[in-house]
Amino acid sequence: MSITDELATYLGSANTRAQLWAALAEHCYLALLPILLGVVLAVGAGWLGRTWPPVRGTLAVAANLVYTIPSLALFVVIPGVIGTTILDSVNVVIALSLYTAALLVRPMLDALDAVPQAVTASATAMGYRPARRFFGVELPLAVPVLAAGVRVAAVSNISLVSVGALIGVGGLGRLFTDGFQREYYAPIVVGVVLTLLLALVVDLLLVLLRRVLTPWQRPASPNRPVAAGEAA
Amino acid sequence: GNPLRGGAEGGDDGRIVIGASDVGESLLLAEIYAGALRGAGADDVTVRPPVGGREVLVQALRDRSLTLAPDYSGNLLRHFDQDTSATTSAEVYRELPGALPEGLEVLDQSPAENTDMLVVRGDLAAQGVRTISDLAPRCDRLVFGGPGQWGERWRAEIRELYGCEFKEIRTTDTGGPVTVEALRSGEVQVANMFSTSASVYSNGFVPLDDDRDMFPAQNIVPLAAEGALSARERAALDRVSAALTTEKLTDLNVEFSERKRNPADIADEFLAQAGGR
Amino acid sequence: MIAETLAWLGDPANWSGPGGVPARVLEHVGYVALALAIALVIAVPVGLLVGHTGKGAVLLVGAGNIVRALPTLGVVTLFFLLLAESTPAAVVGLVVLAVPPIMAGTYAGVQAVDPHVVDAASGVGMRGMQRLWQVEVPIALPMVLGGVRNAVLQLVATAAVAAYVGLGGLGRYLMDGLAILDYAEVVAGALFTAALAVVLDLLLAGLQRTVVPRGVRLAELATSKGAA
Amino acid sequence: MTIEFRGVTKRYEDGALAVDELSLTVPDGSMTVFVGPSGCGKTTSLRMVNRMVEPTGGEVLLDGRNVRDADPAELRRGIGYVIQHAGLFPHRTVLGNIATVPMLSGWSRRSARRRAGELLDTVGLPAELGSRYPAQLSGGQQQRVGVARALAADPPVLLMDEPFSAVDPVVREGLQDELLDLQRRLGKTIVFVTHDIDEAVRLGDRVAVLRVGGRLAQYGTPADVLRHPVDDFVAEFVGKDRGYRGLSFLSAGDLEVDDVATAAIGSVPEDSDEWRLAIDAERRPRGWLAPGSTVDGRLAEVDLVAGGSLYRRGTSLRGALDAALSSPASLGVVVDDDGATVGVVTARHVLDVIERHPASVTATSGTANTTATSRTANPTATSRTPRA
Amino acid sequence: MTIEFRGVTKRYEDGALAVDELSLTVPDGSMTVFVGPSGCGKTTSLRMVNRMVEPTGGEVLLDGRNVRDADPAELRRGIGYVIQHAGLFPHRTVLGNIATVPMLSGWSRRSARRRAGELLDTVGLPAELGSRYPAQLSGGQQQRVGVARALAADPPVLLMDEPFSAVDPVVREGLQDELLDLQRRLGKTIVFVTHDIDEAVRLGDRVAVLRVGGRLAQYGTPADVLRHPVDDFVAEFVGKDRGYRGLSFLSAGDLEVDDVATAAIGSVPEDSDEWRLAIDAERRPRGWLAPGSTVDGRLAEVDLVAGGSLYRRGTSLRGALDAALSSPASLGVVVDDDGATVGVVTARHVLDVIERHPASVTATSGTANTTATSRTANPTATSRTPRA
Ligand SMILES: Nc1ncnc2c1ncn2[C@@H]1O[C@H](COP(=O)(O)OP(=O)(O)OP(=O)(O)O)[C@@H](O)[C@H]1O
Ligand SMILES: Nc1ncnc2c1ncn2[C@@H]1O[C@H](COP(=O)(O)OP(=O)(O)OP(=O)(O)O)[C@@H](O)[C@H]1O
Ligand SMILES: [Mg+2]
Ligand SMILES: [Mg+2]
Repeated sequence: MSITDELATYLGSANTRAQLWAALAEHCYLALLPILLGVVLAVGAGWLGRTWPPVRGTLAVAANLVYTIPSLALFVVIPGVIGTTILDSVNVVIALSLYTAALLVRPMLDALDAVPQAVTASATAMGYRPARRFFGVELPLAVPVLAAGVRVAAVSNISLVSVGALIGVGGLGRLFTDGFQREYYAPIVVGVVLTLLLALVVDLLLVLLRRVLTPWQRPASPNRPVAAGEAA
Repeated sequence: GNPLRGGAEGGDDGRIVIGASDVGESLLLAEIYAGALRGAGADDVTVRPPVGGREVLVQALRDRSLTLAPDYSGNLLRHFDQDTSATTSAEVYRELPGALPEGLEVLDQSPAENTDMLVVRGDLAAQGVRTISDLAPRCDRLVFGGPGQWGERWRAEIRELYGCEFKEIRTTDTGGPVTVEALRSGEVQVANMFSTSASVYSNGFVPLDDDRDMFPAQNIVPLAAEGALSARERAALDRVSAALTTEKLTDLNVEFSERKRNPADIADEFLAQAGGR
Repeated sequence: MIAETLAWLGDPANWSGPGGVPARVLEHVGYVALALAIALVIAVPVGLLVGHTGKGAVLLVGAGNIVRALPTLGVVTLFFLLLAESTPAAVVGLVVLAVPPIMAGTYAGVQAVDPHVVDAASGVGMRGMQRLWQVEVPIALPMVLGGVRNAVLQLVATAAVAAYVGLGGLGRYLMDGLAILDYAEVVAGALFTAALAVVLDLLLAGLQRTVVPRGVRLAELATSKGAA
Repeated sequence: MTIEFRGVTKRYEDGALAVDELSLTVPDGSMTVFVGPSGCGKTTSLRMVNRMVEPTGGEVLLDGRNVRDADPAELRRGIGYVIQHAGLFPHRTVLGNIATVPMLSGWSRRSARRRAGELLDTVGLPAELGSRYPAQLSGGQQQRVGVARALAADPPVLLMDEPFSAVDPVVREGLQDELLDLQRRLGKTIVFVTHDIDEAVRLGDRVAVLRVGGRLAQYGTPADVLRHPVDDFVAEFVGKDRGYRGLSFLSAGDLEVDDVATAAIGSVPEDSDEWRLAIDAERRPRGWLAPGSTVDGRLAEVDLVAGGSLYRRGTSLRGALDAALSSPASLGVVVDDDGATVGVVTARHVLDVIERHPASVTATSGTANTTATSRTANPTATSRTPRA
Repeated sequence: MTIEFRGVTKRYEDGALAVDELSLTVPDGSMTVFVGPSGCGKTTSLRMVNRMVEPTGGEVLLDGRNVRDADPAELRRGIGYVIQHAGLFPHRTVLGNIATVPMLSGWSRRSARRRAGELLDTVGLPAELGSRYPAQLSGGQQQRVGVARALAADPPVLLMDEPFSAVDPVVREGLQDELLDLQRRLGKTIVFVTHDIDEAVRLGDRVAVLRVGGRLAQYGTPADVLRHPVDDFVAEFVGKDRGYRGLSFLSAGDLEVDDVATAAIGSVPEDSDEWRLAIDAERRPRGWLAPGSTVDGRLAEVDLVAGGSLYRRGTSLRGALDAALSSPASLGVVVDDDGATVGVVTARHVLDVIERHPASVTATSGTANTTATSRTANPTATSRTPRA
């Protein structure tokens, strides 16, 4: 049977299609909520690192350590640590939030450091108190760099969620385990394609979001180009 | 909260979550149960993708993340009672309720059986190995492939009963593609597979006769969180169990793993035939 | 859980034989090393070329992102079915994982070389390849190695999926422990994986120290001090 | 508002002595410029006024009140601060930038932006720039926005740290003119930091020359510093053209203006053996007609030799001397405020005036105290540096 | 080696016209400085010499040979190139940097490094800096290494693009002196780019003033450009002190040096009602003793008024005039090369000399061609800009 026939047969079943939608929805939830939480965590870490520089080293090391723990292990160990049930999708959400935060802490700190001294100094001189300065000036200016990090994190998350299928919470990942069990290409191919599409769409949305959040980086007038601060 | 999770999972709110183990047909059985329950009027039934082995399912049923899961009577009994000597269907099913811990119950068992079996490749069978007893003298030269927990469950048993001590017990998977691949390539010479598994025959593997009854009877039996199902739902499940025979299950398995059909579709067809809805 | 884990760690049965920790660690390192080697061969030349010529950067970033989005589990299972062999399947999945960070690091490193320096290199009469090898590569090394370290971290953490297709490595503890809910085994597996990642990262950091030209380090130090 | 440094010392944690016992007073409504080589503590001194840096010794007083007793954020909202590269918020529009301090001080968004609009005008920027982002402005425009932002809450004190050093010389001169004009109109008390002695001399009512190690070398009027540097360090620092530059502070007074032979563009001039100044219909100088040169028909621009710099009547002797020196006829053209020719001056006339000027040197004994030939009131300063 | 631009035009891909029909010749062994506002095409012009930029029209000739016919890399190895910020290789030591071109040209490592060592000395750096990395050098030192690197293969031509713009004014002046000295010793053909007219005038045998749009406004000697700007753009660009600055190019010739009353430090001077110059044992001037001032005992530094700038005998009239103007006694102190007092000059004497100077204006009709009062040979240049 050719792969196209196989795909046609596979997608021909209404039950299959319904399962696909459910898996996709779950995948979105599992991948995207952690991005939000991870960003919040990273911003918190950035704030901590700014106000209390001695913790910066610790933060960076902690972030690196989190990143060394295999996702599968984290999925399984989290219930033991925080008392959720083993099949709870919260486990995956927490694990991925931690990864996202770990991925973003460095760029967050770097981005905050890259805010021109002149700008922070003039904010201080104008009578900003530290908290307001952080949220009103430093954080917005860190957005371009942070956004680049978030794009990477989002894409990685979307790919990583699949591993959750090994503990029964994996969104599109279940297509891989299913295909594997039955030596069946169709679900695997569909799973890979849907994951890629999802990543692409989310990436696009993030680019748009970034543009909305950083109007000052858009070349609005023809007379002067705007320095592009985008990392790869 | 989690929009996909709803309230308490598998709780008393009528929501039913059916689990499956990583044995291939488990998912199929779960879909059949799901169809039967829907037919019995349950309107919120979900089937979760397969997760690990029995340990995980039992844990999830006890914490009520799951409501129901298909299981095999013999192994289920051994899981809770290492020292049982029950081997026949009737013995096993009789002992089960007593062995189950608080919070779990089994419904009627089905006549359909899916036992563990040891299989070898055709070439070894051709040398006259037909039973495990035939295998025993050669064990120390053979590599065995099976699920991760196999050694723990059976190593002592097979030594005691048959005097077979494998050269190595390698972890492949639960009668799945890795096992098949390992046996096919000769990486292992003996493997643990399941009697209803279509891939045993499609690959020309030869099951060995368990001539000393090491593997107990393995009737399909729904394992449920205690009190989570209504009488009507239980009745529907009992009807399905009664309608399922070993041949039928083997056929369904072919549909599932050889013809690659959607398990929900297969379940629907089966239930329609069996008049389960 | 801690007590159980300690017990697991204390059990000599877990330290010997084909299922013992040393053997598993070796297997794990093997997958990582193989995947890393292949990824380096693919990613570094591409990153260097794009960084050097400045052409195809958009394509490279786009392709990097797509490759990054490929689910490792999907790739591994797909290749297992295609090749009917576990090791190549697992390695392909890992290579796919390691290529984007190495490629991005290499490209970014070459691309970030001070344009004045690149200009000076052309100005003193270096030809394209001389400029690449004598100037761009040495200066880009910290970022190239940064990409490699990043890749190694991910490889070590993700090589566990090899166990899913029946291979060894530390993932075995995770998969087998998970199947029977043996938390001690899972935690032990996670600990060894993390420790392995940390050790390899430290080794690479050491390598970075020795191969990155002193002048480049000094320059970095100077700018970071300036920024602080 | 008067700013007073009283024995102010700053030693950084790493032991670097950035400012050493600085004492000086910036009188209300005047501009003092801190000048000195890199690292001499100019920025540090400036920042101790708005508590961006805390002194380790001595005190800074604003109208007699120690700044240490004020809440830092409140204090800063009442002090305008302008720095190099303007330090604008790249993520806010021009109006958003200017409105920052009023908003922080609790003004409504509307009134803050109305005020910002007014200030755009004050600093000479067109209103349509208001919605641009800083990256879309030229360097000079950015600096103007920086000044507008600092002025937004109408603070009595302005601190400016090398505000114009990032723009090119021509734009810079324009910005300096505007600052002088602004200062005349608004009468702020300004402390200005630069390392460019020309800028210091041009802008300051008083100039404080600092030496590395954070010690005040001299504090006085620009004329003072140029003409009577207290020691070799200051002399060296103000540069070797200081005699000439110092002429900026000598008024032309009774400078003798001579008549000059002129020839109107478009007329038919007779031959002559003296230099004639070509003028247009508004009597503006256009160039010189050389002695003995012949003109084919009517006098046109092509017949002329380019003229020298022009001297505007009433300005300092520096311009007068340069006009004479740069003129091909050795006659410096004097123009009135409309640019119309008034006459010519010779270098000799200029020297006459210089010589008639009262010798301004009063410090005949070797004290390092600054002299009192100030443009404004006598500055209060203690320079503790002995003669080198 | 002579460099000739023949109708060279560069239009970038985006349509920007960076250089427009540039024609000029840089004679062998001389230094030409390109000067002009930002964006006027200086860098572009320079880079067309070593083919870092390819012209879109016209040709660049080196000793009559079109550079287009040379292999770019070979060509560049034969042309020293120094850029702003030095562009040093951060991963190589100072010696490694300097040895780059010899190594590329196939010298042995040993001889390349020996040569690098010599060059360290040539540019006035101590040998021990050789093993440092660029990040460990000051800005001025980096610039010197940049120059050394460009000199390494002993190229006949040097291109220098704002090489000193990143260092502070004092260091910069030192680097300029060294460059002049180097040029005297090595006799390279140098094209130098700057946007600082002072630097241009100081360094160049010839100055090419470019205007935005890449057109040559004037090409001539510094004296020419300062004293006879061809149009308002050049006049404006060279600044308003051009009359005074132009004195740099008038030699003192027969400047009359007067005697002056002196008083030795340590002696017991009598009272006097004239200014007396205080001198030390080596006759070096130390300051002035004001008329009528009384000295308690022996004359000491504390009794003196600080002196003005000093005029070194034989240098241009600029220094002489400034010395007179800056002196509290209105007497400019003249010193010899050892710094010993020779006498004094008055501003009037200086004016006398200026007036006796032959009127150097030869272009009496309004041609825009540059005049011929060059320090060296008549530069070949075509400025196509009409009088403004
Ligand atoms: N935060 C700091 N910690 C330690 N030392 C400092 C700090 N800020 C400045 N210094 C040191 O104090 C001295 C004076 O610095 P300051 O910035 O006030 O000089 P400046 O006159 O403004 O110099 P520039 O003209 O370069 O701006 C310098 O030696 C500098 O290195
Ligand atoms: N690679 C390029 N592509 C397009 N336009 C360019 C390029 N390089 C320079 N230009 C344009 O050509 C003109 C001349 O540039 P060039 O760098 O030669 O000026 P410059 O005189 O050296 O200026 P500066 O003093 O700022 O260094 C400018 O308008 C510039 O924007
Ligand atoms: Mg400063
Ligand atoms: Mg340039």
